[in-house]
Amino acid sequence: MSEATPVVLSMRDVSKRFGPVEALKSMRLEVRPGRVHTILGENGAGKSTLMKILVGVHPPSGGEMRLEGRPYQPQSPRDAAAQGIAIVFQELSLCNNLTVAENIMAMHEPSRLGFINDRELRARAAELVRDLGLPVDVDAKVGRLSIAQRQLVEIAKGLSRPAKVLILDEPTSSLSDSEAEILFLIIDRLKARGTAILYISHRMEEIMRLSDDITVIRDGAYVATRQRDETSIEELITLMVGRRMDEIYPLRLAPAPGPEVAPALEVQGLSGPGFREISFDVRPGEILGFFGLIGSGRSEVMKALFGMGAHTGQVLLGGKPARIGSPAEAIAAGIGFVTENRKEEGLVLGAAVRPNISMAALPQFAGSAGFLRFGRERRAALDEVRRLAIRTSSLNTIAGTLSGGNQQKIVLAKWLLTRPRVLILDEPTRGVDVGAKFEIYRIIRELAAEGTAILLVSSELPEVLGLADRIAMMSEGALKATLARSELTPERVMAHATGTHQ
Amino acid sequence: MTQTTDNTPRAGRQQLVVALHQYGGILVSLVLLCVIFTLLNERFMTVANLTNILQQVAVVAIAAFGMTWVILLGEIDLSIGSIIAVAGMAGAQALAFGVGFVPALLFTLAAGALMGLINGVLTAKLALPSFIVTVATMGIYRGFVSLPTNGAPAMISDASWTAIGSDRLAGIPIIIWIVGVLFIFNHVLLSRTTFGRRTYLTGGNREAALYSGIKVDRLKIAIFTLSGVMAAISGILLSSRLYSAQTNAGMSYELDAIAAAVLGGTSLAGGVGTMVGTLIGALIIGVMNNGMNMLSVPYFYQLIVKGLVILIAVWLDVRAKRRQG
Amino acid sequence: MTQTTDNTPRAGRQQLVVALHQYGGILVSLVLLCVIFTLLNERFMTVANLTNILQQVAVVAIAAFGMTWVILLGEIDLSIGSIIAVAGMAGAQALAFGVGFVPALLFTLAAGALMGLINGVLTAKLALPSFIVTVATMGIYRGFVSLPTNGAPAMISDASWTAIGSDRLAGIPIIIWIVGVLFIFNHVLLSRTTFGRRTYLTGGNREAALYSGIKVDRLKIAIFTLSGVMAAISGILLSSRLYSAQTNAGMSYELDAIAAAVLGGTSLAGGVGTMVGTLIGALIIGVMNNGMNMLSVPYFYQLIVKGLVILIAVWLDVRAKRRQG
Amino acid sequence: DGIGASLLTQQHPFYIELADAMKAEAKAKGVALEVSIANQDLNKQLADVEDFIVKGVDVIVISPVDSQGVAAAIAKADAAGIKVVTVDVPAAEAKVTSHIGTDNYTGGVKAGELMAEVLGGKGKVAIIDYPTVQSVVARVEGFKKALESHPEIEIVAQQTGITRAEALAVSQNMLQANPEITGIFGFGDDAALAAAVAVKSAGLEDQVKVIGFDGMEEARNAVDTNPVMVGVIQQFPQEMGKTAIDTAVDVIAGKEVPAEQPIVPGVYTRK
Ligand SMILES: Nc1ncnc2c1ncn2[C@@H]1O[C@H](COP(=O)(O)OP(=O)(O)OP(=O)(O)O)[C@@H](O)[C@H]1O
Ligand SMILES: Nc1ncnc2c1ncn2[C@@H]1O[C@H](COP(=O)(O)OP(=O)(O)OP(=O)(O)O)[C@@H](O)[C@H]1O
Ligand SMILES: [Mg+2]
Ligand SMILES: [Mg+2]
Repeated sequence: MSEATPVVLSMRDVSKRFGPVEALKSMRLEVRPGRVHTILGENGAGKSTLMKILVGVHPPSGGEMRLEGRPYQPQSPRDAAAQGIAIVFQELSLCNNLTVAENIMAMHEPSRLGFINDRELRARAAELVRDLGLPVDVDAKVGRLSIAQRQLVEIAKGLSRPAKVLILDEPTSSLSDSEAEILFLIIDRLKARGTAILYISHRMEEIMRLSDDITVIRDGAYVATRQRDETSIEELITLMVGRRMDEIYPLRLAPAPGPEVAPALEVQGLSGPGFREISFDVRPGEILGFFGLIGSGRSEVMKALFGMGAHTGQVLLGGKPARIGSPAEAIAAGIGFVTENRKEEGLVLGAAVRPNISMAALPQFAGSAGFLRFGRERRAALDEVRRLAIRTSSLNTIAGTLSGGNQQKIVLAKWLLTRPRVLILDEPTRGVDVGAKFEIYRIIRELAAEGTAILLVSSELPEVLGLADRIAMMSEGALKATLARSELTPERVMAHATGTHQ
Repeated sequence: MTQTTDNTPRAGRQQLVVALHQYGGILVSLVLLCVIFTLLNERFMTVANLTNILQQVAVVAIAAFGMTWVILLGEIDLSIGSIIAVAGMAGAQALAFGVGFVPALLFTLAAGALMGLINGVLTAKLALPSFIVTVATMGIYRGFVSLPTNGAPAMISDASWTAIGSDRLAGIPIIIWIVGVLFIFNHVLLSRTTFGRRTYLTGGNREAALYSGIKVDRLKIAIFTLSGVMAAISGILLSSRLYSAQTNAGMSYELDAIAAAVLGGTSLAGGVGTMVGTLIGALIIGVMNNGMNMLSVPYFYQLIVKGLVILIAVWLDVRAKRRQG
Repeated sequence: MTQTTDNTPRAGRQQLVVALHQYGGILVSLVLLCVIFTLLNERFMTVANLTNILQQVAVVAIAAFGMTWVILLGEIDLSIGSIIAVAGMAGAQALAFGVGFVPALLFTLAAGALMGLINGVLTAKLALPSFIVTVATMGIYRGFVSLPTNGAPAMISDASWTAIGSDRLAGIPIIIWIVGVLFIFNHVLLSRTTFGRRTYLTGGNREAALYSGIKVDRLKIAIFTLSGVMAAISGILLSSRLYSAQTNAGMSYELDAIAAAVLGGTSLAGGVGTMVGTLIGALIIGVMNNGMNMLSVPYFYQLIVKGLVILIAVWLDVRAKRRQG
Repeated sequence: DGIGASLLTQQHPFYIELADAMKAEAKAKGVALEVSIANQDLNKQLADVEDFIVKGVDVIVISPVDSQGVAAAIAKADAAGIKVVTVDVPAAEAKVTSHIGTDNYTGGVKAGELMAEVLGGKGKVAIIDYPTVQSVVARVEGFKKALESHPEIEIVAQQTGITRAEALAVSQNMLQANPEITGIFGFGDDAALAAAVAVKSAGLEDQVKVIGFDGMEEARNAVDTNPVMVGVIQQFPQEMGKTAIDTAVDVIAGKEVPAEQPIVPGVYTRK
């Protein structure tokens, strides 16, 4: 341990209850300047709760916190910021109705007597964005940015004020590798300046690369703190899930279908807003990966396939031309779509787990005269909860109170119930912990083995490499190449994605 | 961490507990009001008066059932007061035309459905906020109601029509039968069918519902149409009770209907609410109006008390729900 | 992917283009209405009549400024019609009591602020939906207004008070000066200050605003208070124009105010809207009322036309915005 | 040019008959008439009058939304040099060229006397009122005044029932609270007709007598056919409308007109 460096922020015996839920118990932590301290834990372990306590969103139920040796009791995020603790939240907290600049400078707008100096505001925001090297226009309305761009704006907002401690709660979950690189450069600069960084991520490679110290928590309780140099991914995973995990990417259960198998889905010359002339096919039991940088148009293509966007071109399902003008038609044609933004497009956060799981497959549970068959629905939902190991106290729990990873599994469960022939997965493991990730990969494998054709959109290169039989490379709305398994190496894939391949 | 449990189908007693949890706050208000009025006036707690209250509350309650659907979807329908008036006038005109009772009834319901449909289509297909659509149609329908008679009321002398509002069936006023049947209809439709489920889901998150294959536009149109039909039934009852169609009938009833739904725990953000709650909410409003009349509370004080009771009841309810976490 | 560009401050012509983009849809409606009325009646486009329209629109426009703030926050204030009435009565009573013009004015403004404050505190501190809070206070305030005179109107004979509504300053009616000043005040406060920015932030994403350290509750209370003050000013103008405080003054003006704001592009979901838009929206309503009177359109047809124009104008506006992407 | 008329409402038979009579008389006299409806909103009435002034009518006929508040509209017309004639409700604070209207107070007294007569000088009476309308307040005052000389008649309830639906609920509730009520006075036809329905549904037809005010066709028919409706104070909107237009025409012609032209209400009972 680097006892030499002083502790800037510490907490001892901190606990937090939400009604009956004990989100944190006897948590402890010591954060040092100039070091990246990662908090590692499964979904729902209490990481975000911990961070929210640190910035005054929630008051702790017990325990004490110290900042530079003095007792620290933040009353609000603003109070925390004033004391030098800044945060980039896990759930995006931007105002879609305002511009990037206005969001970044929110609550510390340059002003005199309450009058905002707009020119100054834009200049400062633009300078910050340029300084950080972020590819966003400060005058753009946030509502029109892609998720990844919003994540970058969120980071810029967190960095817009000098901080002693910067908290980053899963900042890379919506970023692809090249954007993540931008963030890592920023982190290195901050470290050099002596800023302490509290970091949360589920990506093990990234954690091992970035961290100095790693604290593992499980079920809201402190487990251990390790220095990066003294530990290994295997040890960390064992500490985190309480058992050993040797393999992250499960092996194929059945061999990939050969070219003799007729495609389940064929797309020919699909064009629409944000993409053009996309042609590919996918066979039953095959996993076709889609890789590209953020904004390369993958999500737009998938939405179009699902009937959620204007498009031209031909789509063949099982060899027959299909006209898909709405999600209802897409579902009827056997397509499922795990969308990338679970909060907005995936879940009804205010509804319970059961209706969320059954919502895409409702016709299955309709009896005569439209009456719901509750027993059937409950059994089906329960099966999915068990199969995906979703951590929820009951089927009647409100979906919005579950941790991010478990919410993601519910979205997956919802689509599994429709028994799709073609399943589109758009960033299916965003924000999911390694254990859950493994389970999701295992399910993807199972589905493939059962003959489902799978389109896997992911910005995580290891994920695509680990799962896909072939990879379609997208860049600026065009399909650059489709590589077969034998051609897949990280270097070749990145070269195609960034357009440096000739 | 907690284990996934599967609740077994709820037994009778357990259901009571659930109901108390869900409606505790609002039931307290209703019971309290009844107790106060009973203490202050011995004639309040009589069968005659309770029948009275139910009859008086019928018009608003039925409109509130329709409003509950609309609010569950996260929308609002301010035109129902005008639809109530148009329905009465449509019935009166059809009867005056001599088409007979049943055709007049069907014509009136069709008129209600059409007006609701227009609201729904404008909201869904033009993607306009329902608040503004129904503010506009509120004026338009109110204008239409006055065209046949140039603003004057239209007398209704058809015996079957007026019987709805004044006769009894098996000792119970027909109007109460109608409220009962419509309550059960709406309650079952909402809580037991896929249509109801779709309404909750769409109200909870429109985008997610759309991605899950729910035809959101169609659902919206269906629900505004349903609301129009409920308002038309309200209008039939009202005109039947008054033996005439008034051109200013139902004015500002939309606010009473909304108040009933919200008192009953329906969230204006959509996705949360029940018909049971709305019925209780409507009863609170009815009991309050009746009780204060019985006590000869002057009109202006009635306005004040009514506002205060709504505030307190909603507050009690919100607080009770928050306690349960 | 878009590049980081640093736009130079926008020049005058560019601003015009921006304004046309932003208000194109609604301006088209306003201009169209004016053209139609001018063609149909040669007296419409006269200075006298335009002054007339501005005076008539003043009461609703000022209330709509306040309403715009509330809606921007994602809330609603249905009580402003009642506040308008209470303000007039408060002024009349204070004047009758002999306190003099300026104290009566201050008393009236304070009464408006208090009523808005109550709305704000109930909404923010009890965490109740503002729709239901202000439906309740709408009734409560309407009840209060009748207490001093038992429902009768109160005459106002104070010369300064009545001068507000009828005299001119530098050739322009005082009432128009007041609308102008209040428009500039609200516009600048909304678009140039941190207070306005906080309103946009909170209306856009309440959670995010909270996380950014905005004291959302306090802001909400401040804005409802502001809305109450605007309504009180409306009430002063109205009572001054009428030489009296009517107990049923301002009835359903809240709907006109909301319609003005929404016509002007304010989103009922919060976070989007401007004072310029609201002013244009109020003008549309005023021009429509005046124009139809000038053409002697019968009352019921006026209701229908007004509803249709609101629908068409909002639709044009929404469509224009969608075109721009 | 011509006459501009601003009427209180268009949702009440009395005002519809008034408007119809005015239109018919204007047609007969060959004078232009424009009618606007204030919809019980004084501000709208003021705006309507302002619009008349801009249009340049010769004379304005107003049935005021409120007797005091109408002063502003009259002042505006005055300032523009346009003469004003009021119908139905008088203007309290402003001088007008002529007023044509029912004497509501006297009508109320007549209603009270009729009530005392049908009750045989003793009983319990309820009133349905509309306290924000001055003409109604005058009726109720007159009604109470007449009953003062009958000490054995007691007023046991007075409630507000503005629309027919409200009046029905209010009557039911008053009858529920005071089953010994023997007479109900409704401030208008709507209130009285609603009270009659309530009496019937409470099964008190033999006990309760209802008296109304306005005397439009529906109420007169009810008096003829329904024993519960014992009488109605009758106003004469046709005569009022005709007189108003005649007066306005005289004003345009520059003739002298009487400042007060009272239309005495009648008492309509079963023949
Ligand atoms: N506001 C809340 N009300 C009730 N329970 C909550 C609330 N916030 C969090 N929880 C619960 O607290 C626990 C910890 O949640 P938290 O969001 O801190 O997990 P996490 O470690 O950040 O998970 P993830 O990796 O999925 O983001 C979970 O069981 C969650 O359901
Ligand atoms: N309506 C629109 N107007 C302008 N640009 C749009 C619109 N919709 C999408 N875009 C842009 O099109 C690009 C493609 O976005 P898309 O979400 O499909 O990319 P992606 O490859 O899936 O990346 P991500 O990782 O962000 O999901 C993005 O830059 C997005 O901002
Ligand atoms: Mg988290
Ligand atoms: Mg994407």
